[in-house]
Amino acid sequence: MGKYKSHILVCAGTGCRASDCEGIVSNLESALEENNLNEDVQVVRTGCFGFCEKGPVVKMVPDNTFYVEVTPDDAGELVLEHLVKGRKVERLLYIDPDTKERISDSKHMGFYKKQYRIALRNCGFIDPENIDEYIARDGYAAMGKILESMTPEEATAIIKESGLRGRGGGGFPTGLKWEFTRKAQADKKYVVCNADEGDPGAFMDRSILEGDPHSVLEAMAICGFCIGADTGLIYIRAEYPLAINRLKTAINQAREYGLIGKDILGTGFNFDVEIRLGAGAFVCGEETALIHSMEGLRGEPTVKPPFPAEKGYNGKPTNVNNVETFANIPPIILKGSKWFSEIGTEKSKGTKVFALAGKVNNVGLIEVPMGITLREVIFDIGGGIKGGKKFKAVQTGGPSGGCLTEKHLDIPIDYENLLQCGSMMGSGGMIVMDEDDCMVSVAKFYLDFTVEESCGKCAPCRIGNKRLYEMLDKISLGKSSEEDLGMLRNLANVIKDTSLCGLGQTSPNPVLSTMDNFHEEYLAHVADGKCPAGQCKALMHYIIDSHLCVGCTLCNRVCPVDAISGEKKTPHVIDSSICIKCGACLEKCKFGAISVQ
Amino acid sequence: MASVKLPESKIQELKEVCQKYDNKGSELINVLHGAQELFGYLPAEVQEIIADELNVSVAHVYGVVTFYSFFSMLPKGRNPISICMGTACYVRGAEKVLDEFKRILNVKVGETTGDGKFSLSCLRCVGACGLAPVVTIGERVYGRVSADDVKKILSEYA
Amino acid sequence: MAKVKTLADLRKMKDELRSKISLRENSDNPESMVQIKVSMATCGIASGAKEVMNHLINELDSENIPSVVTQTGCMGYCYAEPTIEVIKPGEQPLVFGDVTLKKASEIIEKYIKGGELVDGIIPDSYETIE
Amino acid sequence: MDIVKLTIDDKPVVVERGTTLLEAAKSIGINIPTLCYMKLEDLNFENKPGGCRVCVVEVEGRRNLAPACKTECSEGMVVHSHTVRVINARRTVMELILSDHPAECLTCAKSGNCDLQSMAQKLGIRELHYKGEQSRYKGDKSPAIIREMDKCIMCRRCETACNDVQTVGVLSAINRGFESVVAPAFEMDLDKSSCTYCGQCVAVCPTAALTERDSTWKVVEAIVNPQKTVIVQTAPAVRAALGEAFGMEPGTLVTGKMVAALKKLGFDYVFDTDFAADLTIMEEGAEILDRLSRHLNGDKEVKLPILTSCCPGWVKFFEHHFPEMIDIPSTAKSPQQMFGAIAKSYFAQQLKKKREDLVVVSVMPCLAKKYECTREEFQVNGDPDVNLSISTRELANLIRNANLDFGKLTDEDFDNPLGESTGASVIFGTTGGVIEAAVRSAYEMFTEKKLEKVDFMELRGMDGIRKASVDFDGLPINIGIAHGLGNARKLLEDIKAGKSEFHAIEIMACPGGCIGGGGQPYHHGDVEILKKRQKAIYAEDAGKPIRKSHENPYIQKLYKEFLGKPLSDKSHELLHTHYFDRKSKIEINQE
Repeated sequence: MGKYKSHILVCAGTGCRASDCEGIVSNLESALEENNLNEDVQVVRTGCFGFCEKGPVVKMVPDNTFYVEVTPDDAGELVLEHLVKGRKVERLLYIDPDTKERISDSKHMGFYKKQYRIALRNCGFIDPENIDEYIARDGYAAMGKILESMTPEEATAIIKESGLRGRGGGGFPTGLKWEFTRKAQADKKYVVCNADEGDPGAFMDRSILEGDPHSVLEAMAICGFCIGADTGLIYIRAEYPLAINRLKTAINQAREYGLIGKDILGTGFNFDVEIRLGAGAFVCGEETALIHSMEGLRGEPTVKPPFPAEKGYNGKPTNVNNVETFANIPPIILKGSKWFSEIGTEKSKGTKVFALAGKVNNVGLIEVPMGITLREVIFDIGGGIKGGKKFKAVQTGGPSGGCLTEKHLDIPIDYENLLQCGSMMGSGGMIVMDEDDCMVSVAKFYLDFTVEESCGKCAPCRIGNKRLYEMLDKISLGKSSEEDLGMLRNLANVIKDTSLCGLGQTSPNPVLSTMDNFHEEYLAHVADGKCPAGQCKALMHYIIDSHLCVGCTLCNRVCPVDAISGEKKTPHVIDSSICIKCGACLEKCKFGAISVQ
Repeated sequence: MASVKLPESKIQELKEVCQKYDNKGSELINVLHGAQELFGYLPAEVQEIIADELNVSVAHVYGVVTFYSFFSMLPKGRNPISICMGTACYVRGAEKVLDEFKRILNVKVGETTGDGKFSLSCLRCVGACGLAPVVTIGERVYGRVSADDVKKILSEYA
Repeated sequence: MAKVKTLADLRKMKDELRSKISLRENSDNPESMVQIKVSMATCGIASGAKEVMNHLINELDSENIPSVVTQTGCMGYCYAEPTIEVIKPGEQPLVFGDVTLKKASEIIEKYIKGGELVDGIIPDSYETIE
Repeated sequence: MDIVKLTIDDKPVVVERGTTLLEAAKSIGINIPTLCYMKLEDLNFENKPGGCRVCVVEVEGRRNLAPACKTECSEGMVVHSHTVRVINARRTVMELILSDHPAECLTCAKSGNCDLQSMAQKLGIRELHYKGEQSRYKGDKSPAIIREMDKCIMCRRCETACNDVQTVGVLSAINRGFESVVAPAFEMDLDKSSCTYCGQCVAVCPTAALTERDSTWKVVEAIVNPQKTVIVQTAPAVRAALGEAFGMEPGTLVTGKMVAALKKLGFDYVFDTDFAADLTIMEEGAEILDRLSRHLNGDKEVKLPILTSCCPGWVKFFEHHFPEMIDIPSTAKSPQQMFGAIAKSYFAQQLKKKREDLVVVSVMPCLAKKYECTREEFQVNGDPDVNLSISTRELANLIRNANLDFGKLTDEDFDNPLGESTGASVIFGTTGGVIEAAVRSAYEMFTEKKLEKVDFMELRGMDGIRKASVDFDGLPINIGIAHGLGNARKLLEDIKAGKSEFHAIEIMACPGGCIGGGGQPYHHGDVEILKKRQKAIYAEDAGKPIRKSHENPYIQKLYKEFLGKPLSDKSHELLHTHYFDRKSKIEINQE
């Protein structure tokens, strides 16, 4: 067999699969066959490229042409034009929103320019279902290196010195965590990979597992060696079928190669990995809840201490890290702690993966060095706000985080800075909001989530969050007073102060941060009965301007509740006591006579 | 107390699922996943058999089933509709889409239409945020859905 | 599949597998290595461009010369097919015409490795197709 | 010993490592308020989910407040238990809990005995700042236990009692978040479940989420009905606890006052369940001896050990969980049912009344007895042998309703013939008592020698499982005792596995036996109260002139006039029962 002269990398992440990347692959393969190129060109399904906004993405190698929004129908043209005739298919190239120029190489795209990929190093680069490609990229070399030449203490020291901190939210130093578990005395220990990514709007871990599952397996084995564990468990959401399948494939391949299992690389080190399915409970991202869930119980957290490092799964010392944390381990071992610790800020080293979403032009998965500013992320990488609207806020940290504003845009992103601004790193969700988003509604959205996901074990979280939600609802209905804002704050603070686990201890953050940063907006709701963003229906009034209305009766006819009355050819009126504020009349009016106040 | 009669062959399969996990109570969640795959949902009788096989109380099994949103005690429709309510989808209008499904199908979230054709549920982030708002029906994924599209989408399943 | 028994095995395996994806790795920064574009339109293919491309890839690989060999469309020198364009890091591109397998080896040996010019350069000003 | 030093409210304290802040504070006289927390020393009951967050304290250097019940002391800790931050947090959390609780204190069954109410009082809650939706659940009225889960505060004590202590496994937390509550599987009613009605969930419930089914008014209606002759029987453990309901020191024996009160309430005859307990010993003792001698004669069919059967919670437990062993327990009915059967036959004859004209009321420390008297096998043509069973708490309410000053009543004696009893029957009220009473009689019947020393100290105590060997004139009889169904389960598993060496085993469903029954005045987590009740029971026994059941003259008379001898046909008809396989079955669709 000759060597492939070209590779076509097709993104096969969940997002692009939803847009039928499988159809693209099969059409590409048949087009190649038709043109007798199937022995020269290899089609590779890779993990997520990150640029989900413009998916499905197809990249041609070696000339690095980056095609966006490809459909299966485009496959024939790609093969014929790009491969046979050597001409780029212009219409599928990315258009720079500023210069309006077509850019063919992803390196020159704003979305990729400021990224630095460590955890995502193999995503969109290798075929995640082929262990050979991982090995070709130094896969399992880090594990081999420590097994051959290091003691667990030495290997742990590298992680400690690198300054790597937990990427799941808390930011606890990873090396220190390993050391605690290593020092715990027990006949059995466990390594657990927390892949129960539950933040709404976050999909970092899923992308890593789909795009580079072996890096997680390798890191877990390294961790096992360091802490003295021979069993790894991956707790993964059942909602991630693709990631589960790729993990299973990866585990089988690694077992066949003997890279996990018994006597790995002839060193006598044993380590094997099993998959445990989550079942849809956000609180299971909390490590004690996760452990209970793996034990077949309700995912209710327990008070720490004892920490899992002392008493975890089945009562044995257990080290829990999240997917992204693990994905950072092999490069750190191979390139050294110094290399890693030179990236990022003083206290937050390395990079962070964010799922950039909301009202930005470029929705997608990005990896940036710590210390980058929110402005760079939102405007340079994210390509600014959709539809030319005004930036209003960015929410980081999901339901545990807060909303940051204009004034925070130039603060370097790291664990401490985000915390100080009233938000948190969280697992990496980053939702951008524009002038149309009402901050009370945003806080309400997150509280709605927390109320549904609270496990119910402790009173402040079970009842307190419900009350927080109800109070926010009252505000959005214009039924609150300024006095209530003080009570809202007290309740939020007490929930933070008294809740049993991280979920409740952080759930008031969306409320507190919006209250701090958008005090005026809250005041407008409670004092003036107005929603400045025009989102809170109850505070809106539809009015017909009698000067502009010609009495065409169109509005009358579309109104679902007969709230509009008036004689033909005379100005109509809306009875606001009946109006349900559906907006149908506004859409229908051809004379601009209807407005919202 | 049984209201649903289970076919014997399925019970045998269910017991095999339990055996696959060594009938260990600590494997309850894996077993429930297997059972739900087998039956499409987890009726009371299935939970009783599992409790018996794993030697845990039925109350415990039920406590676990009701804790996790992935498990359902209601049979799903032939075309299960899931609307992503992740933040990205939410800010891009998922709620309006949901309302439209509710209105047209005349069911609440978690319910199945009378003819068993559709069931409606919400889920948290399928991870296709670039396509927000996202709706899945069975294996199919619909991206950038607006309320106006709902009728058309449903008509595909006529 | 065979088990990987030692770290040395793993390293050996990696070296062997490397070439499978070196294409992708190299494509990330082609400026730092030898870039060769082979004209592969109908006329090129008819005159043996495909074989030349295979040959170039294999030779460069066995010589361990970091390189990117891509195909490109018709360069407009149909009279001199197969044509290839060679860009050495930091140097101006050169186009060679009538590249046979033997010629290809010569280009590698003399121009790419040795820096000597070889016959067959098409000197005219031209535009490559981007 | 590994010790740690810390300061709590500026006071230094030294404790053993592993001590919680709550315990450490208590050791220096600081009582941090708790709500969900409950620990019953010696009874294997410990509930500290850390869920209510009322016990939070401030620990210097910690970001948030720490639950004192769950936080272990560590070296150098500086703790403040009542700063403004702490008090505000406690009050706010309490307000939250109350905001999801029906404010029905005036009419609530638990009013005055409610931990939630007293905590609200203690924290000085006068207003609820956070009102909103309240969780609503379907009500559930079983024959014995009422579940009104709107009042549940998710302390999880019932779950601990039902699962960890009793291993009955009927209750579990279900749902999640605001919707979460404790319930049986599928939220089925208790009477559809394998609930034993032991009532231990009721005994520990801080609110009225779990209470007994109240029958007091039905009792009053019976008393005022001129057509009915109303007979009351009182269980041994009632007299050792009833006084607590009237502010008396736990362990005060109030037998005479109780009898006086019952008479004043208008019962036509005030009898003693103890009489029936003596009868039970006659029948059960005879059964033990029968099985034992057959066993000694090499009969391979005979089942040993024999298990006592006087506890209805225990009976229902083995019917559900060990149906394959339903032929092992004694077939003797419980004293309550023996009493009912005799009252409605022998005593009815004496009164020359039809059984339907008699109403038999029992006063029991127990909730399972309410269920027991509804069992069909204890009815004749739809007329139950025991019509109504009320708990000690309900009797206390009846006495209060009748405006009787209990403490000042003059002692009175039980009526005859069913009011005479021995010391042996009194100790039925505590763990170990039934078997001790049985041994006292069986020894004399078996050896035909007089038993000089009637106190078998080796059978007494509070350990969950106890073992003793009693010398029957050279023949060692191995006795096992378990109280609490979790302990019973262990002994049963041994029997099932063929590992049991016992000849006879006494089992009581409730920790401590009947003194710790689900119908007794609430102990609010103080296990000392149970110990004092136990002491009182043994004191009553020691003070009795007759201490062996078979020496009870009225029992002897009953056999002579009516039953013949133990295990006679008449006895079998009236005093013995049979058991049912209650394991839940799943219908299978045969293909």
